[in-house]
Amino acid sequence: MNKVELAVIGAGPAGLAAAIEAAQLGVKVVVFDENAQPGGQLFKQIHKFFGSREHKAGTRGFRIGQELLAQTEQLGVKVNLGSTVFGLDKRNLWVLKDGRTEVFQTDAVIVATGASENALAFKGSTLPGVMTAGAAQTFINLHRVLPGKKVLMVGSGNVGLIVSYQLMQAGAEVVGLVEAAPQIGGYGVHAAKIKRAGVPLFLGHTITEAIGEHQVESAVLTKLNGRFQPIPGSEKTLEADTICIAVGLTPMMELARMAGAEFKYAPQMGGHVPIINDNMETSIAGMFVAGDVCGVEEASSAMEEGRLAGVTAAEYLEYVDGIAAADRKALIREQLSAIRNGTFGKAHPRDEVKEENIYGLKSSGTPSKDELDSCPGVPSKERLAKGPVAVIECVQEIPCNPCEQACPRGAIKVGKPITSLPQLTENVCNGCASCVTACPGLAIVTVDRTYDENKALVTFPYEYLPLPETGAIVDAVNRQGEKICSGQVVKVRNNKKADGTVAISLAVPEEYAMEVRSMAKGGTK
Amino acid sequence: MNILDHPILGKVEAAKRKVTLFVNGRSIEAYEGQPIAAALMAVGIKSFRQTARKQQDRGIFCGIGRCTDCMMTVNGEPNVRTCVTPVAEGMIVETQIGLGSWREIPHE
Amino acid sequence: MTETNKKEVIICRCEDVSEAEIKQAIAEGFTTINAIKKRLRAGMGLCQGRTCQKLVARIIAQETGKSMEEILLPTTRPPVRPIVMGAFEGEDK
Amino acid sequence: MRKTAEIVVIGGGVIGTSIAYYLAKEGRDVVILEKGDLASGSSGACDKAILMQSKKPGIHLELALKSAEIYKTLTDELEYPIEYANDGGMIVIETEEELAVMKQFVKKQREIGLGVELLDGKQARSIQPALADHIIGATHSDQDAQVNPIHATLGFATSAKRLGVEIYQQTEVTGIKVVSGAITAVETTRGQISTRNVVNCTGAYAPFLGRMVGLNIPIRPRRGQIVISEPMPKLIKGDMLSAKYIAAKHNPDIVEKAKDKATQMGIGLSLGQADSGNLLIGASREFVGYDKSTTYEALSAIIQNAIRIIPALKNINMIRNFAGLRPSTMDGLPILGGTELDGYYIAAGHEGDGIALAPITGQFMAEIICQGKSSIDLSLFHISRFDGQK
Repeated sequence: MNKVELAVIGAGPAGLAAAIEAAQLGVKVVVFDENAQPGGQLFKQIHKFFGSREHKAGTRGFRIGQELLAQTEQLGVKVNLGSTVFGLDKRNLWVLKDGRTEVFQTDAVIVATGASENALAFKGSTLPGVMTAGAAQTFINLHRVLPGKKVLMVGSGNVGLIVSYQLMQAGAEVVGLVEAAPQIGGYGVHAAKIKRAGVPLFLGHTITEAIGEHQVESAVLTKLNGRFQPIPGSEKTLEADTICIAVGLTPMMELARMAGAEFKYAPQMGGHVPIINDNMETSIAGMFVAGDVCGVEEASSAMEEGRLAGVTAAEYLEYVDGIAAADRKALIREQLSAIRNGTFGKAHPRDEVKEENIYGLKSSGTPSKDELDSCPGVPSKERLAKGPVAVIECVQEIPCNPCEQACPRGAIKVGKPITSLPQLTENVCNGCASCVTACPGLAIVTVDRTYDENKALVTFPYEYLPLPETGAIVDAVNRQGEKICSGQVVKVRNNKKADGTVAISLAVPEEYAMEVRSMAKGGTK
Repeated sequence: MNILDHPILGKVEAAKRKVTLFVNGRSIEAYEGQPIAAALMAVGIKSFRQTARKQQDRGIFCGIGRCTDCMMTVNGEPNVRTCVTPVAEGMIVETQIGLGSWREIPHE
Repeated sequence: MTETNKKEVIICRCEDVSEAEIKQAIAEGFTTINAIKKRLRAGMGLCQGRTCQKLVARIIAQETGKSMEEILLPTTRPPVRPIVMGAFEGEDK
Repeated sequence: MRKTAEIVVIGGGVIGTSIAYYLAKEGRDVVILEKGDLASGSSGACDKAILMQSKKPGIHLELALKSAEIYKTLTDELEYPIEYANDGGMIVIETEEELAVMKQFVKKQREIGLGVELLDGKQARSIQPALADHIIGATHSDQDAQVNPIHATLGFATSAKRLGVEIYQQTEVTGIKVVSGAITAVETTRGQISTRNVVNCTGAYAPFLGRMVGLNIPIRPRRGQIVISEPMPKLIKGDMLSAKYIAAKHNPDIVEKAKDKATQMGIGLSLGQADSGNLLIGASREFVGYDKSTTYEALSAIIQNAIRIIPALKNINMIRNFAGLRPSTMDGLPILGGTELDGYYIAAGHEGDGIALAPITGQFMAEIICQGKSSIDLSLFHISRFDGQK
């Protein structure tokens, strides 16, 4: 029989953060993960995370994974990969490792098993070519294979939006994004990215059929009425060879449940979740949980929950006294609540949709004129007329502030709470474009209306291949992804610090200065 | 299709070793370490098995070894989850029809 | 694959169980996840219901008027993944 | 829910549904009460064998043979696919000691006319090619058969329903009312049903239902853990048991005096393959109260024991396991018939033979309830045999 002081099940963001926190306090930690690579979902996440700069915001998910791993290594945490915990009997782990089963007896255990994707059933939904969005993401970003050329995405939550974008980065065409609700489920800035790439959004629609003999050839979309019932006669067919399903996640709670932890049903958290106190403690002594397994959220909050569970476990194992632990936990809780102030915290059930709140960015993926006019990051006409300046089109409250630190002149302020919209001090900003590549939401451009007699220079972030050559004439596109004019590439800045986010400066006719926000992928439509 | 270059992840290492596997008799190349499912996806093979009850095609669904929809017969062994099983040189991969079949009843 | 099959909505991907079959079973009085599993094998296949369980629960809720909360989960047992039996060899008995 | 019923059958397992079916065939007005789902107790957590060979020669085997006859035509009778097959059964022998015991066993069985033959290792492997080389022999009987226990239960239930039986699931019995020596009603979590007759078919839970009327029913739960494999092409023909299992079943002493854990847990092979392709690999025989959890120790022992006999299993996946509580009596025989309380009947305590004996139990219990006695004398199975015992 093997003995372990603290076992952490799952080497994702929550599990690794928990292991690091506990190990820092002196606990001997062993992490188990069934995958050959650690990091959980982090290694599929190639976009930059939101959050605060201190907490790795603006860093790509897989790099956060690498950092967490390096930390565990430094702290002497043993990470057992390819180790499937297939049973949990109280605090005893049944593990399959290297083709052998073993039992590990533990003093404490943190279950951080994450969540799994929901399925969706419709006619033809079992046809090859229909897969979960996570599967597509795994194949493009981990295995480096494209599942198809023409992809239809079902679901507009963050997963659907992010994977759509990543599919395009990998070289696929996204032929549409379908959402049953009348509004976009995920962050507006993610929607804005795919909108600028010209992806049609089908809000208030559902997929009713996948058609194909042995694999998907096309998909039928149907409009929904106010009661989410399909409207007969509204069907339209889209050509697609791949259909991705991104309709939410369910906590992977089997291990915690079979161990005997008490559960409750919480639809806003994705289903059945273990009942916990605010220290991440379950009903079983010495068993803690963290991350999506106790309610589906985001990687940033999963890491904070992991830290909280790590401290609590260390306290349980008497490595830290109650007072010191309480201080530490208070700090983490503060972080956690800051993150949760955003649109997607556990405090904000996602199923509350109020008709009057659906407008602008949420309803179309494009900020409305009103939203832009009242946005504190958008400079005045007067300032725009004076020369280069940042245009921060951040209109949705997101727990995110890397733009604040990115500005060398201190012209951008987010402050507290971290969900506040960034405020531009327009006379301090000189339009240097440092913020353009720092914004994880790709929501900042700089505009120089004084560039030329009748040309303006628009500098925007760009994350596709191939990159344009300087001097090339390309199709300039607006926020809807429509070609509105031609532009000449003046500058292509591929700064290492920006980690793949390239700043492209395009000279366009002056009258389009406030319309052009990107260029057609590959140069021309 | 393999993604040889990527705006964020960069180019696939040129030195990456390749292996050959046989899919229903056809030989295909794959990168070492790639799951079988990825190798098949790269050459456009999507239908991996036929269900026992209704003879329907199935392929990759969850991609992480959970749903078991992508199972095939590999080296004569049925029910292999191809999305989590890495390729190996000379591997014989076959479409699984229903529960599959033994070449002969395995003895030892 | 026949034309009728194609038009079916499959819920349990492992065992090929359709939405219509599940609705029929519910009408016959099989109104829990476990009962439907026993009657139709939905959720009894290789993945052990990990893909379809929530879909089945939703159909039960819809057909019986119960809330999702009232629909009991079946017992959770190891293994959470298929475990090759040879892995148990060499243990102390 | 109904307000009255002539007969209330408590328990929706294979025994309860069978009795309800045969009672309904006699035109009786029957209600089944089940606290969970149909076949959610031991009937849904057992193997699929209808074995004759494992029964002790005598009235036990006699009942089993009659039951087996009924099974042959039951699919048609119930108009329900119960996955019946007559693929034979085998008891594998690993040691000379076991061989000696099995020779005696076979001799007795043949004397009463059971078609059993003793095979050597080679002959055994020609029937079951997956058998390990060290198997020195096996007994084999063409009379052994298989059925899907869940579908047998659902088949009885469906046919009973067709004949007017009402089935209430998720309905737990909370009390049985007795007024001046006669049953008047059954109380449940969903209300009360007036009735004069109750049939206790609650398996391992029968003592609780006995206590409600002051009856001591000497049945203990014996946990049997079973491993389910992934579905696969045909690997195992019919049923398979190990002689070790038979020894443990008929010689409780072996288990009680054993030093090694596997024997203490009563590990002995029972193996069969369902129509779906899954293998059902058993089993343990443990007295641990009403604990239905599965344990690493037992699963590991069951699997290793099975691999020793069928080496190919080492490359096959376990996808699930479960434990059933076999209703066990001191003499290994079920309790069938009436009781000192007028109108209170018991059909429980079949331990591992519930599936095999379900049809005949249903038929005879219906006879006892409707006519006061069965066509063959079942007094050996009457609860009174335990009178005076602790």
